[in-house]
Amino acid sequence: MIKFENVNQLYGGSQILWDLNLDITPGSCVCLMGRNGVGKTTLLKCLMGLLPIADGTIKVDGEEVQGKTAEARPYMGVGYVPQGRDIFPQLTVEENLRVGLPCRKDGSKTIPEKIYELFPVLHDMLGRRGGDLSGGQQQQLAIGRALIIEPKILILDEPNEGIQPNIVQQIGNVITRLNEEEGMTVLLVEQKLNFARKVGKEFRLMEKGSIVATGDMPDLSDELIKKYLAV
Amino acid sequence: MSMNMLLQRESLLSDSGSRWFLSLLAIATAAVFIGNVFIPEGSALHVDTYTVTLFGKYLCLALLALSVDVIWGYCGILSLGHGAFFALGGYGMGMYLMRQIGDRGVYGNPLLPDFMVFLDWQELPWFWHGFDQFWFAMIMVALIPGLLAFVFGWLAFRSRVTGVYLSIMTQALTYALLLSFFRNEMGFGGNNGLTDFKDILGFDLQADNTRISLFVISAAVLAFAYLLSRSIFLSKFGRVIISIRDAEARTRFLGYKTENYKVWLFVYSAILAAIAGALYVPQVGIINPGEFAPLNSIEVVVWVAVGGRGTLYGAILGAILVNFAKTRFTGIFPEAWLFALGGLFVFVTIFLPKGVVGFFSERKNKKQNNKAENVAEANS
Amino acid sequence: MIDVMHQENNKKIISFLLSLFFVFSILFFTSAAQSQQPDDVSFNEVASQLAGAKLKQVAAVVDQLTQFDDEQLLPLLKAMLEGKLYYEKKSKRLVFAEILEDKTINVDGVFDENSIENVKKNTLRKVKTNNRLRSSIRRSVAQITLFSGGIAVRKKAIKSMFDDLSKENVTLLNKLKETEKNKKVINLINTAIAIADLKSSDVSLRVQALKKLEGNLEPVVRNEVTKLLEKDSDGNYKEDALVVSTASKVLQSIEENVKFYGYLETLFFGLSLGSVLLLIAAGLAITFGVMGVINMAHGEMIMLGAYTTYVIQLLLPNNLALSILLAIPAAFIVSASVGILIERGVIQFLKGRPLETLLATFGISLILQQCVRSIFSPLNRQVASPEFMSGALEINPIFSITYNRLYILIFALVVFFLLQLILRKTSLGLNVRAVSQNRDMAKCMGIRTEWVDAMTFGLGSGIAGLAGVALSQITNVGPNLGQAYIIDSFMVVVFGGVGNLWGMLVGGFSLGVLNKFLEPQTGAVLANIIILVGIILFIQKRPRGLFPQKGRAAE
Amino acid sequence: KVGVLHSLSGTMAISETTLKDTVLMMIEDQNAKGGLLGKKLEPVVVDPASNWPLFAEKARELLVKEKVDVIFGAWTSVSRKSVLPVIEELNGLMFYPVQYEGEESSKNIFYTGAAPNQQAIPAVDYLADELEVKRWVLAGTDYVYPRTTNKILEAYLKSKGVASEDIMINYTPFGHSDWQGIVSSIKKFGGAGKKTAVVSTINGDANVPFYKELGNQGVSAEDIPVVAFSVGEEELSGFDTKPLVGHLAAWNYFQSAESDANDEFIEKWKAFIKNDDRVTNDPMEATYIGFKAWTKAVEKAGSTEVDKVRPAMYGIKVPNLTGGVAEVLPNHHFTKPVLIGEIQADGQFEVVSSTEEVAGDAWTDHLTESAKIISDWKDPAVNCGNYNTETKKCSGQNF
Amino acid sequence: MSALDSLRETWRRDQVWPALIDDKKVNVDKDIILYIEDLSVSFDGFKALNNLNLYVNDGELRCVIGANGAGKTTFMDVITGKTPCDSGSAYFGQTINLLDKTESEVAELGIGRKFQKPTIFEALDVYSNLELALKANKSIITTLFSTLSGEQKTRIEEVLTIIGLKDQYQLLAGSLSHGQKQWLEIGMLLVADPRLLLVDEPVAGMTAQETEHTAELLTSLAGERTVVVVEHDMEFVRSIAKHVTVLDQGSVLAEGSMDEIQNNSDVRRVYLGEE
Ligand SMILES: Nc1ncnc2c1ncn2[C@@H]1O[C@H](COP(=O)(O)OP(=O)(O)OP(=O)(O)O)[C@@H](O)[C@H]1O
Ligand SMILES: Nc1ncnc2c1ncn2[C@@H]1O[C@H](COP(=O)(O)OP(=O)(O)OP(=O)(O)O)[C@@H](O)[C@H]1O
Ligand SMILES: [Mg+2]
Ligand SMILES: [Mg+2]
Repeated sequence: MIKFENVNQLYGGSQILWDLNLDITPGSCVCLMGRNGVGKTTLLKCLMGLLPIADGTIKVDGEEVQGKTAEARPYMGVGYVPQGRDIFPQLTVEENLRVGLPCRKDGSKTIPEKIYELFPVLHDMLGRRGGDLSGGQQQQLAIGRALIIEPKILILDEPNEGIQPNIVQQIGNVITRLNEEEGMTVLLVEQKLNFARKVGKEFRLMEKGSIVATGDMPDLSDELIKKYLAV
Repeated sequence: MSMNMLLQRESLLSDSGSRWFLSLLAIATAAVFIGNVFIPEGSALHVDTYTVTLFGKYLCLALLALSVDVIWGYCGILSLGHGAFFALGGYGMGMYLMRQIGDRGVYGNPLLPDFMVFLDWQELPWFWHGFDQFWFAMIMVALIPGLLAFVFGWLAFRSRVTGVYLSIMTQALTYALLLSFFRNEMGFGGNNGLTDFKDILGFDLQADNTRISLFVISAAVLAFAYLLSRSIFLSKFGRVIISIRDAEARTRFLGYKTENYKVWLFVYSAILAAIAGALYVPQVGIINPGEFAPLNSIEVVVWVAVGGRGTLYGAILGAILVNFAKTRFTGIFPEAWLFALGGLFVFVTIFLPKGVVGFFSERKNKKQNNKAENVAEANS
Repeated sequence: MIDVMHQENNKKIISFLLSLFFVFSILFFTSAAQSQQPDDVSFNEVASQLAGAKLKQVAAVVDQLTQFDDEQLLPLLKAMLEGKLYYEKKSKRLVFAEILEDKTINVDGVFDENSIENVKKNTLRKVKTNNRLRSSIRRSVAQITLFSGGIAVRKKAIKSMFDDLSKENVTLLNKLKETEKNKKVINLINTAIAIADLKSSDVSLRVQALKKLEGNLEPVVRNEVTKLLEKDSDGNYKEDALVVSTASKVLQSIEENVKFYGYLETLFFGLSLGSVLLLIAAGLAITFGVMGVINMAHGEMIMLGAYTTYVIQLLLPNNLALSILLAIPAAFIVSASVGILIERGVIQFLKGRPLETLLATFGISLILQQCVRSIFSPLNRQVASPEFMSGALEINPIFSITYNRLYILIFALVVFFLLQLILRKTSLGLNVRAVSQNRDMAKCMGIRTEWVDAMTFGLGSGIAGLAGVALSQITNVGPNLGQAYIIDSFMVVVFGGVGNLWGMLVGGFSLGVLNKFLEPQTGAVLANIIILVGIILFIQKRPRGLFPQKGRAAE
Repeated sequence: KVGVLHSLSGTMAISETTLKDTVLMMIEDQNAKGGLLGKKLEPVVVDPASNWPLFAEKARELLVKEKVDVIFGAWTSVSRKSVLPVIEELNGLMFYPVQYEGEESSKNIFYTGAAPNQQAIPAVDYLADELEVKRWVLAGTDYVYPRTTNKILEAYLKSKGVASEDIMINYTPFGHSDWQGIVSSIKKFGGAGKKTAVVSTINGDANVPFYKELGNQGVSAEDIPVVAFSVGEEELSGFDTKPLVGHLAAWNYFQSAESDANDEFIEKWKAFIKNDDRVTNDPMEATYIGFKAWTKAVEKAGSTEVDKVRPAMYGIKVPNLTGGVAEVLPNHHFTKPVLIGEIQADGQFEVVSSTEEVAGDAWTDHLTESAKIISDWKDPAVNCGNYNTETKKCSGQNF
Repeated sequence: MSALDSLRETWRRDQVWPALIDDKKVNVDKDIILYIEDLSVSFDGFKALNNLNLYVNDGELRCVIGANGAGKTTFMDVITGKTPCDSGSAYFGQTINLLDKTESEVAELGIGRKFQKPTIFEALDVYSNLELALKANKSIITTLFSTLSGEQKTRIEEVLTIIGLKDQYQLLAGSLSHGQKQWLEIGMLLVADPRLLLVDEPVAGMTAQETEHTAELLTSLAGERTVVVVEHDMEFVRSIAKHVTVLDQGSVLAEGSMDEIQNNSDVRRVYLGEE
């Protein structure tokens, strides 16, 4: 579904991704982990076309995407929940959701009820500006917004940052449900082991801009954790 | 890891840009001075008074650009009305020069300037008193614009007017002043402004010696203002200013009264602009409300951008470059100079986002990087 | 010294008396002559004296002519009014000539029916008229057409008689009244008769007339009534006490009305100024307010719209109304395309550097100005107003609304609401706002940001073009047009609150109205200054304008 | 070498470009006739860009760098005031072609446009005598020329017995575009039963909206005529003049003037500018007169040196374009006829009144201070631009 | 009040001169450093804080938890002078009214704050960021002529070590990763040496180990200083908290020890869920 081959990326002079290889199969739920600053967000941004890569190829659904603009991604079925949420602050909650509607395959003009079922808060706050919501509410909105486009692949960058525990659970449940019931491929960047263990089916560990360990979640040993995640 | 982290900090003349700029300024000033005073007319190296005055004008405008860079480049306050302070400074000087005319005016009135006589003013308005004294006029040159900047800044920054709102307000300020000074009732000569100056401190303004002196003084003031500004920005004060530019709210939470910082920087900058204006007037021989025109102020910002903001010498370079180009273009192809000027602005903003200075320093960095890489490769 | 003054005064009095006598005698003779035609000279003979006559002679000839009851009189006078009466230099023959748009001349003989061929312009000379002559001719024409013309003509004719309510004229009016059906005309006649009655010797008639004139807003009425209240040198009223008391009551009622309509008028002026501000700011509210581009070339977009109007009018010289209507879409398209070009060519490279856009667009504005100067010359261009936009809608004699302002007001509102509709209800509107708030995220939601940028900038510029069409109707079309409005438009946007269209609406109108209410007190210059200072102070109170963007995100 | 100092960009370009072209045309014409003193004239055109300090700078450039013999230039009073010290310092020679407020007579400048007594006062006389105007609106843009002119007119009208309440004075900012309120108040002022006229010193761009508003509010020339001092053919070419027919202007020249010299001039102009629609106007005639006078003086002096040309100027007579003769006076002004014209539907003026040549007066007699001052650069007893007849001295300026 | 009255007023011996009260010193006689009483804030009619009452003891480490949107950040905003409140009072110690102070005055009083979203000075290097945050006289003149004393330098280096940015001290703060920025901001709090720390979600985006590290740090700070922590990471809260306050819909829902809270059914319903 998603394939990185020898991807390198630089910010100005400093290289962030080093010959990165990543392969995610359809229907899987992959959890990407690593210390702060190893380049997880950078990797996702490259995938979304928000950052140019120096060389290598990125494929989504077997198609190379480097040549395509960022705005083509959602049409290919990639939904993105960025780190820090990036809500449109002056748009109302409803407008935030509606923005993604044209990307839907079915061409529907209304926001599907499913979103409100998943996140009832959003329904209560439809008329409020996105920027006024509290952090947790914004996070829910961000996920809801990504789901609007009916993605085949859902990419979440630390979705639980600053979310109250019961919502974290809910989000976990939602991800699991989407993955299991609808067969949505999920790529999740997460720091919290508990959550990663609960939700993820597979894991990838990252260090210094490349993937250093791959495996199924149960195989994530304390040793690995100590080596790659501990400070 | 030791205590010498701080040793890395810049000092007043540590960067090459400053050294370059100051030496260039010194050399140019000396060259012009020698060329004008010691090299006889007719020699190819002679610098005529026309050129001296022209350069003197450029230096004043450079000082104005510097004052804009001080607040825009370092504090992020885009003032589209700095021409107002410049012009006020100019008027201060103009009033002094006007009073110096004394009874040599057309109507021979010892007290009243000509424009008041023929519009039937009976006595000198109160705000004209004292301007016959040079020291008083010079104090006013700094005081009035400084005060205006203080009041404006105090009002604006205290109520947290920021960004484009502030820019537009500065524009409104200078526009309002423009309209006011256009009014004849204001007592500043209306549209015609102040002109016909005779002498300054007893020296004949038309005399070559006076002109070259004014030029040298302008250069000296510019250099001094540059060094002063630079030392300000090298201090902790400068870092506070930069942090205000980037995250004002955060700076406030650290306990800095950001509005005070901004006000004082604004006042400082306004006074620089005013001094520029005061030096400008005796060299060009006229001050009129046209100097308040908002477009002029915008142009100053453009100079700064062309030169490269946030470096001080960039602003100066930009001012001189653009004005020089303007003089050239209007001479060579008057009909097309707006095309050229407009094109220049577009070009610079797109291709030289950090201005001319930024372009060169980037090139230099690249070279150094290449060198470093070469060294590294050779080592490995 | 005093002596001289005396003499001066005496002179004046004498000359006044003389002229009074002169006027009376003319009145007497003209009216007397109306019935009895001089038969010693023919109309044609007199008329032909017009050829080559000096101004003073022309006046005398015209005087003579009006005493004829000739059917050629009216066309002749009308031609003189319209400046179509010429004579051939050599033959001194009178001709009607009309110089057409395409510089050809259309000539007709005055006394012989058949048109004259092959006349060159420089062989013709105009029969001289001037202001004063024209107004007396107009008066004559009015009297001739009193019974024949349409309602408007009759009204005009009656009004022109207000200054000259001799017995004969009053009888004429009375005669007209018998046959007249139109109510307004009858009212006007009544007014005229009442004014005439004010001068009657009968006190009760005067009082009656005064009562009839109560609340009447014709300026003559006010002047006449005021005259009744004149005092002599001892400070006593010249008039009968009853008349004085009625007159002062009547005057008071008139004054009240005048005051009321004065306010109404000022209000309208304010709204109309506001509508201009609204129009010029509307485009900026998009490019600056929504996209965050500090568009210094906005004024030039307005200018382009105005020039488009000019060009369309050149193409359609004979159909002004159509050309204005066509200019609306055309100006939109022209300005929008230039806007899109600017966006694609320059602004797209300046993403996230809003202040740099100021510089680049400033450069562009210089270039555009110079372009226009090179193409159309630096001179102002002439844009004519179509029939439906000239003149005024007269609500009463002291309050009328000029059509061009009225249409512009309506136009501004229509543009505003269309804009509102586009931004609120279409996907473009949503996308624009999304892009301006978070470009990267907008991309990730599948919005074609580049396209949206171009469209938005195009929309803003196009609207500026529309403003240009409107401005071409009230001010000059020249290369400096844009510069004149750029500051105002920024002011309105900022005053209203960046990014808030309603703020712009309220801001524009309130600035306009405020300005117009200040103007009579302070003069135009000071009013402007006061408003500017007012805005500066206002922004201190509300640092983000009248209707600031709200919420945490705005900080 | 002939310097041309007219703005080709900025706000004044509208008016000044035409004058630049006029000078170029005159030079071309002169060169076709074999030049001057056997040499071809060479124009040096600079652009002071409507920026007043730049005028001074460019004047200096012309005199110092280009070493021109004469400068034709400036339009606004400020620009003239700005170059004046430079020209005096460097002893240059400049011809200033626009009507202005007077109160100046520099040794180095010839004023070929009208002084107030050559435009404003005759116009007012015409209105008062011919049209029997009793109430006056003096409307102007707020700057020195209108202020001075209106001051002079006010004094003049009062001396003729007009009461203060019959004079309304109104000033507007440059480029004023919203005239609704002012026109309405003029209308009210004029509705008081006495014949009213507007004397307009409204400048430049503000005229179009002003006249448009007049037309729309139904103020016709027959009700309230407007006589303008700054509206000429050139300005009218930007108007739809149909609603303006009958309004007046006072100038020393109109394109419609009937003389052979004028016909020739117009023809040449149209050919030179390659545009049949271009019009001629008063400042062009002033430029023409100035240029002719200068060439004559140069020929008379046999040199282009300023110190020789200047004395040669006095008394020189050149035919003007309206059929009369313009004489150079010792006060550096010219004699000019005053014409009053009415606007026609085709954008031209029809002369309705004209005077004999009037001598230009540098210092008006209607202001107390300036009434005492005379200017005479020929009379050795005076030999200055501002001789105070009371103190019998020249003031310090204009040595 | 007449002039005489007001004059008389000044003679009263119990009169406390506002100008004479030492604003800089916190009076904690009653052992309570922060009083918040009946505080209400609403935005466009929405009550973000609804009669909030909260007392924080001197030297305590207090955790404030609560659902997203409960008003935790808002309450910090009010204390630090960022958001004006509708009604209620907030006192720092016995005497200092926080509501009439501006942000910088509040900071000068010794209240430091870490934001939910890290905010640092991106155009300055890490070292300067810390330098600016140093506890010092922050008036203009002193800033203009200030140099770092040896003590201050040592302090900055200490902090650099604590926050693990020793090697990056010359880097522009803007180029740090999210987590690093978080640390830098904590570092800025540390050098400022405040009396009361308001910490909004410090461990968001940190790994488990870093979280632990932060927990240690905050615990060590308490005692001498007072720390109020807002956090959603329950593990973290559990590890540091003795006393926890739960907010919901703008007012206090529950207060007590961690265990009490965890067993509170209301809290479980609205906040914790099934853990
Ligand atoms: N705009 C930028 N310019 C230069 N360097 C950058 C920029 N953005 C990020 N970096 C650097 O790239 C590296 C990787 O950053 P990234 O945000 O991808 O980390 P991360 O793995 O997502 O970390 P975290 O868990 O803290 O979110 C960091 O070291 C950071 O300093
Ligand atoms: N400026 C504002 N305008 C409108 N509503 C606001 C504003 N600020 C906050 N709110 C609302 O107030 C409520 C409280 O917000 P607050 O940020 O204090 O929550 P929080 O407890 O910090 O939540 P989180 O844990 O998610 O950060 C939220 O519902 C939010 O939508
Ligand atoms: Mg990240
Ligand atoms: Mg929060």
